[in-house]
Amino acid sequence: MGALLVTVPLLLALAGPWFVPDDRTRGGPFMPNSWLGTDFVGRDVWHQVLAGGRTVVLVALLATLLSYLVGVPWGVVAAMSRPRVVDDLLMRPLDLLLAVPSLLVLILTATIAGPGLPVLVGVVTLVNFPDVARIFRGAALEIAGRPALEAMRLQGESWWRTSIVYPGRSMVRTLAADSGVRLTGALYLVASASFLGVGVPPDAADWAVMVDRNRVGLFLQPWAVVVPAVLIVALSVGLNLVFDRALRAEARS
Amino acid sequence: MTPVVHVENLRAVAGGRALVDGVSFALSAGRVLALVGASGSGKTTTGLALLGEHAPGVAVSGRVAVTGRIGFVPQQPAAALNPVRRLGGVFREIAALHRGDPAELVATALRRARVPADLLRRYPHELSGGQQQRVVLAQSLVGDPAVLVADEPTTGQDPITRAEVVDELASVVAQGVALVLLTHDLDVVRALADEVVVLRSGRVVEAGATADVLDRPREPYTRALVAAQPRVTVPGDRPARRPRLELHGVTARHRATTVLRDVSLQVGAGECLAVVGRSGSGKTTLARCVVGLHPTFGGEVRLDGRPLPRSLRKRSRAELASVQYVFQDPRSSFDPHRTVLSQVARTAVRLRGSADATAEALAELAAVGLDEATATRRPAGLSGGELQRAALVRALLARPDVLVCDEITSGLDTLTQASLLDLLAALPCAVVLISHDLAVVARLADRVAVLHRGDLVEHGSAGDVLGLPTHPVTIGLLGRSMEGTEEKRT
Amino acid sequence: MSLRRYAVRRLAIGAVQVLAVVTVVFLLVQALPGDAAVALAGDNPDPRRIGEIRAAMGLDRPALDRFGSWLWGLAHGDLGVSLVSGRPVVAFLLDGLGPTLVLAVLALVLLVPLSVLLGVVAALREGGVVDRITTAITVGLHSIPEFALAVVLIALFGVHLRWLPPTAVGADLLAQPAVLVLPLVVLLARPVCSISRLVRAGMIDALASDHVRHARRLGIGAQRIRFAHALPNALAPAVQQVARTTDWLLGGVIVVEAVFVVPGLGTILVDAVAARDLPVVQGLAVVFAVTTVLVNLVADLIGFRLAPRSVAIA
Amino acid sequence: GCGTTGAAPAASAPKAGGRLRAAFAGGGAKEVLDPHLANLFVEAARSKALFDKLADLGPDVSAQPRLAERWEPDATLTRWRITLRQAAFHDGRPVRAEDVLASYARILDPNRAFRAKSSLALVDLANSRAVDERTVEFALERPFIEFPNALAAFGAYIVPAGAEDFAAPVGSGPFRFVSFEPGKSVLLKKNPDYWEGAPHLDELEFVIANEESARANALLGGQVQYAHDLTPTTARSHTGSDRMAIHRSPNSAVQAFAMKLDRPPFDDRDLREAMFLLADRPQLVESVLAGSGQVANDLFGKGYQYYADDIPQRARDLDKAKFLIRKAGAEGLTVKLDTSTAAAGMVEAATVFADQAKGSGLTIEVVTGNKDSYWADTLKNGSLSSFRSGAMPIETHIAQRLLSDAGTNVTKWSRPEFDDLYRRAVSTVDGAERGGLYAEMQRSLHAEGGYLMWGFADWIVGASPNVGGISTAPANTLDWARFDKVWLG
Ligand SMILES: Nc1ncnc2c1ncn2[C@@H]1O[C@H](COP(=O)(O)OP(=O)(O)OP(=O)(O)O)[C@@H](O)[C@H]1O
Ligand SMILES: Nc1ncnc2c1ncn2[C@@H]1O[C@H](COP(=O)(O)OP(=O)(O)OP(=O)(O)O)[C@@H](O)[C@H]1O
Ligand SMILES: [Mg+2]
Ligand SMILES: [Mg+2]
Ligand code: NI
Repeated sequence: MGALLVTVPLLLALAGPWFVPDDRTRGGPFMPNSWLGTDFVGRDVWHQVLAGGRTVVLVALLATLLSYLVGVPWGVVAAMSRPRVVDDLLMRPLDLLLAVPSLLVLILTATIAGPGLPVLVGVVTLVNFPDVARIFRGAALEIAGRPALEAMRLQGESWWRTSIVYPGRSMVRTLAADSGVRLTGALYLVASASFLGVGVPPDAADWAVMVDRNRVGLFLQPWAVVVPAVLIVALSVGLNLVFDRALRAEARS
Repeated sequence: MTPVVHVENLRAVAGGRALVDGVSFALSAGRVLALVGASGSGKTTTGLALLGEHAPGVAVSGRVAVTGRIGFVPQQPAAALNPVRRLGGVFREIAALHRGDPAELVATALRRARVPADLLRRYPHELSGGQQQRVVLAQSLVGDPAVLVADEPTTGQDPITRAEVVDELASVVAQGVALVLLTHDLDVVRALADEVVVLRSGRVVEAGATADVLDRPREPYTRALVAAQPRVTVPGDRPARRPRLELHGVTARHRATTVLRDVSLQVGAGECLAVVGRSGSGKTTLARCVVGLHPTFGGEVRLDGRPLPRSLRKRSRAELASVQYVFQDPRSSFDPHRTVLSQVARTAVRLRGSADATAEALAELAAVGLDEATATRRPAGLSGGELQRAALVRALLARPDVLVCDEITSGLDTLTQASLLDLLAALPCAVVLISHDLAVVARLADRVAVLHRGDLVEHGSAGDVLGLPTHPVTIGLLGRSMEGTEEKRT
Repeated sequence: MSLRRYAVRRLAIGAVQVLAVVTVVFLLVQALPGDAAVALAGDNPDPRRIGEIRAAMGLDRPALDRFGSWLWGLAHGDLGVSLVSGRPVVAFLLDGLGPTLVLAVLALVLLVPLSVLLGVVAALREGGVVDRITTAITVGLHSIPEFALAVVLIALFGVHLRWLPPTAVGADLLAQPAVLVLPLVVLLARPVCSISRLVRAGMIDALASDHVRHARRLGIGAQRIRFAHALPNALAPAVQQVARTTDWLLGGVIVVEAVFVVPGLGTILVDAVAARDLPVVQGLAVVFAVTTVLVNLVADLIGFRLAPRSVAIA
Repeated sequence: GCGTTGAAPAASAPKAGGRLRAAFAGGGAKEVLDPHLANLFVEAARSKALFDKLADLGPDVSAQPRLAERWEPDATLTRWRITLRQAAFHDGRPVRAEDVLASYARILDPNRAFRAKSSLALVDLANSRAVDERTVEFALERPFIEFPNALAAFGAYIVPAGAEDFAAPVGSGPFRFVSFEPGKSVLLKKNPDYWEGAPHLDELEFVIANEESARANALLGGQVQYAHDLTPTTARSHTGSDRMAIHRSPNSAVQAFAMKLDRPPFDDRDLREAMFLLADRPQLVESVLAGSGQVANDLFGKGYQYYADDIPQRARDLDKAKFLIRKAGAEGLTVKLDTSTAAAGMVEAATVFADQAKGSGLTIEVVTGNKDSYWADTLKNGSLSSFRSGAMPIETHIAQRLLSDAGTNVTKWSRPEFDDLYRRAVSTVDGAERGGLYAEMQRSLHAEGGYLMWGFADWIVGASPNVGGISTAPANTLDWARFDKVWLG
């Protein structure tokens, strides 16, 4: 079930752009004259759906990935560092970032940097990574105190094994439990950014943007909203179900 | 007297393996039955069956009849107390389930378990291990149970606490409660039990009156169990040797509280120093200072006259190899995701650059009775005793000059314990042995150090300290241990 | 009392944090393209006029100078006046605080019991149909942005069925509570998900714990076990999430405010950023930072109550 | 024609009484009641309800007398005598010549930056005077036949002399002030003594709803009776609905692209013409304006006074455009088109146009900029940008945007001979002759100007079907948002 929910949107997102014809025609907005009708500027909704998944998935995935790439080492280094000053130096500024409402961060940074996918990825990462760092710092603190790690250090184990392999393996569960929700959150942020008019060009071919921009035509031509929205929800629910299952399987082994 | 507990042909099966196989016994009010046997022999499974419970995946059959209410004191009392609730609230809740004035019921239960009433305002974490045990006991006593099942009530307790627990249980029994005692501690059995059932791999090996079974065992297994039990004997003096490990004025704290104050000690090459003391007296902290896991201590630790860096990170490979440590809790000191063998062998690889570490590790594991099939499993597939031995091999593969062993015999049955002690006795290196069990200390130690609330209160040759104890704590520890060996007088 | 000392220390750190946030926000707003004069001139950007507006607003003074005098005012409890309209910033904050507080308080009052209930029910039926359906619905809702949910709800209940007012335009929120129903539903959709999932996970762990098993053996009834023994343990992780949600609710929920026309702090923030009205943005930053510090402090104090052991560790 | 479409016809006979709630987009921090500071539509509508100007723009966007009963220039066109109508402020004081002079003096205060300042800049206040209670004589710095346009300028309202505090404004308009909650609502009640006759409505409340969907929903839910500025899509969704009548005001806003003439590549006349020929205007109108508008002919002010109707409509001619691009040596060139969401439809138009340019040899790359500083940015930077403008007299459009020294000359159109034509036109008394001059100016703009004006957007207002008297004059003119003429049926 979960796998199916993930596969359809993912396939559409990844392969879709190859099936978009080059000479796309334009008609009036919200016309029901083709399969899924037209959107708010008269483009074929089906073509937009094909073209618009890659950015959503890419932005959400990249931003989530980047949040982890920055946040996990950040938190782990803070937790494992011997001079506790390092911990403070790393974590205090993040508290600060958490104290500025994410909305303000989103509006300000996106306004300063202007729209564009890299900006959006950056902003979503910026909003997410302090939280990631905090969670993984907590996890790493617990791991750092484990006798198993102390035993490895007594064995003279390499830095690689004590600081990367073992903590990494031990944090897989935390990571899996966190990533489903975080990815969903990233998808949501991308969509909200469009509503606030930051981060994405207002007529980008992007499922999240489509939901926002086509909502005015909900009564005339619902597919322009419904199809991308359903795809996003299917992707989120599917991913979470898959992660849930993986977690249960991991717990059993 | 009609029995209040009647068990007939109890079987527990999990995954096609019988955990408990045809166990039968009966018990009347005011009497004590002890189930003894090695770790994994089915004691807890039987105890749970009395409560009508079983672990997930275990199928229980047979007849279990209990007249009246049954109370249970689980193996780890700390885990049985809700960390979020104050004690008083829970007591009131339990009392409300029974007839009678709740305040009266609680007061009675507390008195019977010797819990001071002013503890009721505390949270569980604000109690010592012994107090936690008594609180759990008191909870079970609210509303007068007919039967009490106590699972390993003395494991990991120091002799004084252990004696207190025994006293409490004895007084409860004196009030007419039938007690089922699940333990591997034969001293406790002698002190409390009227009858003994010896289990081995889920089967009853031997059963009968305590005096009969323990003093005149019929079966070889029982005989071995009893014979393997060490006694506290005052050892003769051995000459002091050149000091190898020296501690000078070691002072350590956990955050604001000082847990070790100005401790100075020496251990000679090939000597065994035993560190004893009540629970929480700072023994583990002392060990961690020595091995470099508690780098913030004050004072100095020297090896062969040269100061050792405080922190593990600053120690060279040779220094790491020369001081090794066996953790108090073996299970948590292994990575659950890798096989035991691969983890054990790493010591030889990292600290001695051994080319054929795996073969070396296999050989040493075999020497302590762990075959290859066992060693290539992950830690979850090994029993506590097996893991304890694997942890010892892991440390020994470094060929240390000083080996620090923290409580490595608690939770083991006497047979397994005996084989481990033999191994330790044969070691060429200096050993720092932390133990609650003075019988073990007496068997191995050349010198004894007694800690009390972070202070070194007594330090000398084993003969002097155990033979002529001067500090009240030592006398207390020793007295209780001696007492424990005396048979129950009824 | 160590908890009190802890709270005082946290408040002191909090004050430093507020200052830092304000400085960061000042720098960020300074880095935005255009200034209040440009924003005000709009589609009539005659450079001469922009220059005049700039002079009238005092924007020709150096940035450091303006920030300094603003800080000086803050130290005296004066948040300054809006560049554009000349109204005191405090008046803006008070205008926006009312609707924001009404929404936030009502949302929280509903959120906690609702998500606890959902989490507990799902945990009690772990792996069952009820559990899986709740998971699918909650995760689905979690990924739908508020505006999409709002569009559907308004179209259905506000416009088509006419059961509820579609917006709160011009309404007095407390006098006409009906206008709050749809905004609250939309506001709650996402947090209910995240918190109920945390409660569910905590509850599953707690129900499997030794102390719950022990409590059962002592004969304590099933309901008491669930709510008095397991639940307090399950709540500890959820409290942090509730704190973050509170923070979010108090920080202005722009989307809901915009779609339902509830002019709260979020609307003021967006307008002030668009107008580059620095004193108003700064005033809002102060309010947001202070609420964050306080909310987190309260959450930690509640957390200590729910996990008393952590006091000993901290 | 009538722009009103809807199933239920608006109540035909005017009826007195009732409170009308009108939803407008607001501006938060920017909102004020000071009519001279007004900037937003909602502020303009409120100012109109509370105050009067001397003149305002009629349906053809030419100045019509309001508080001024009539105006007469002298022969030099530098002295204008204005006779005031018999009117009174809400507090009963009559509107006097001093009030007019004081209002203009306030607007022209060198230390302030009111919007009407540039329009009134040519008034020589020192030499202007009040002839009597109801007659003002204005001295101008140069001859100016279109002076009434200045009197009708955005924000040139007459306030009582000495008025500075507008917390409870007093004006001469059809409604009196009751209460104001910034960012939320303004409540007004009718002024029974209004000089043009009392309004039908008893009360008028302006409420703020920034989201277009919120305004539409509030109207559908019966929470407001008038929703300002709706999208064509909303209009289409509810055409024929019994809950919403749609009122369209044609020619309310022009949609365009602005090319800068002072820098490459659009300093080349051929390339500008190629751009004119590339645009597929009907498609732009259909896709971007959803058909709610008309095709434009690169000229401002269709249907307004002086509009050059006789210039033939341009149509797309890809081949000729390609040829001109090659001729200009611009083949393979990529041009950045700056746009932003500062105005509705600009970004969409930019992408549609970029699509239309595909295959022409010229590549158009759409760059979306910051919306809050967009107009100031595009005034200086870039070479091609999106442009949009509301209604104003053609003369004003020229004066503000096309003279060499104009303040907002986006296209950098700078021609001494054009400036000359303008100067001649505004000092020509004869109407036909003046018309000829305006036609000449428009011909040159059409041929080689920098504005590619592709469409005129309808202004769309929604109202309850029972609201009568809504006019369809272009936005920003006198009859737009005329709530004193509206009634609840
Ligand atoms: N859920 C289970 N599934 C399969 N085997 C189990 C399960 N629970 C316990 N066992 C096995 O049952 C056997 C008996 O376990 P039990 O806990 O009764 O031993 P015990 O005598 O109490 O040992 P100890 O002294 O270590 O507490 C052990 O070999 C154990 O590995
Ligand atoms: N991480 C810690 N943080 C705070 N206090 C600690 C910590 N570890 C131990 N302590 C405290 O330090 C004291 C000494 O602890 P230690 O573990 O050395 O005792 P021990 O003698 O080994 O006891 P046991 O016999 O129970 O193992 C105890 O009071 C204990 O509560
Ligand atoms: Mg057991
Ligand atoms: Mg210890
Ligand atoms: Ni008409």
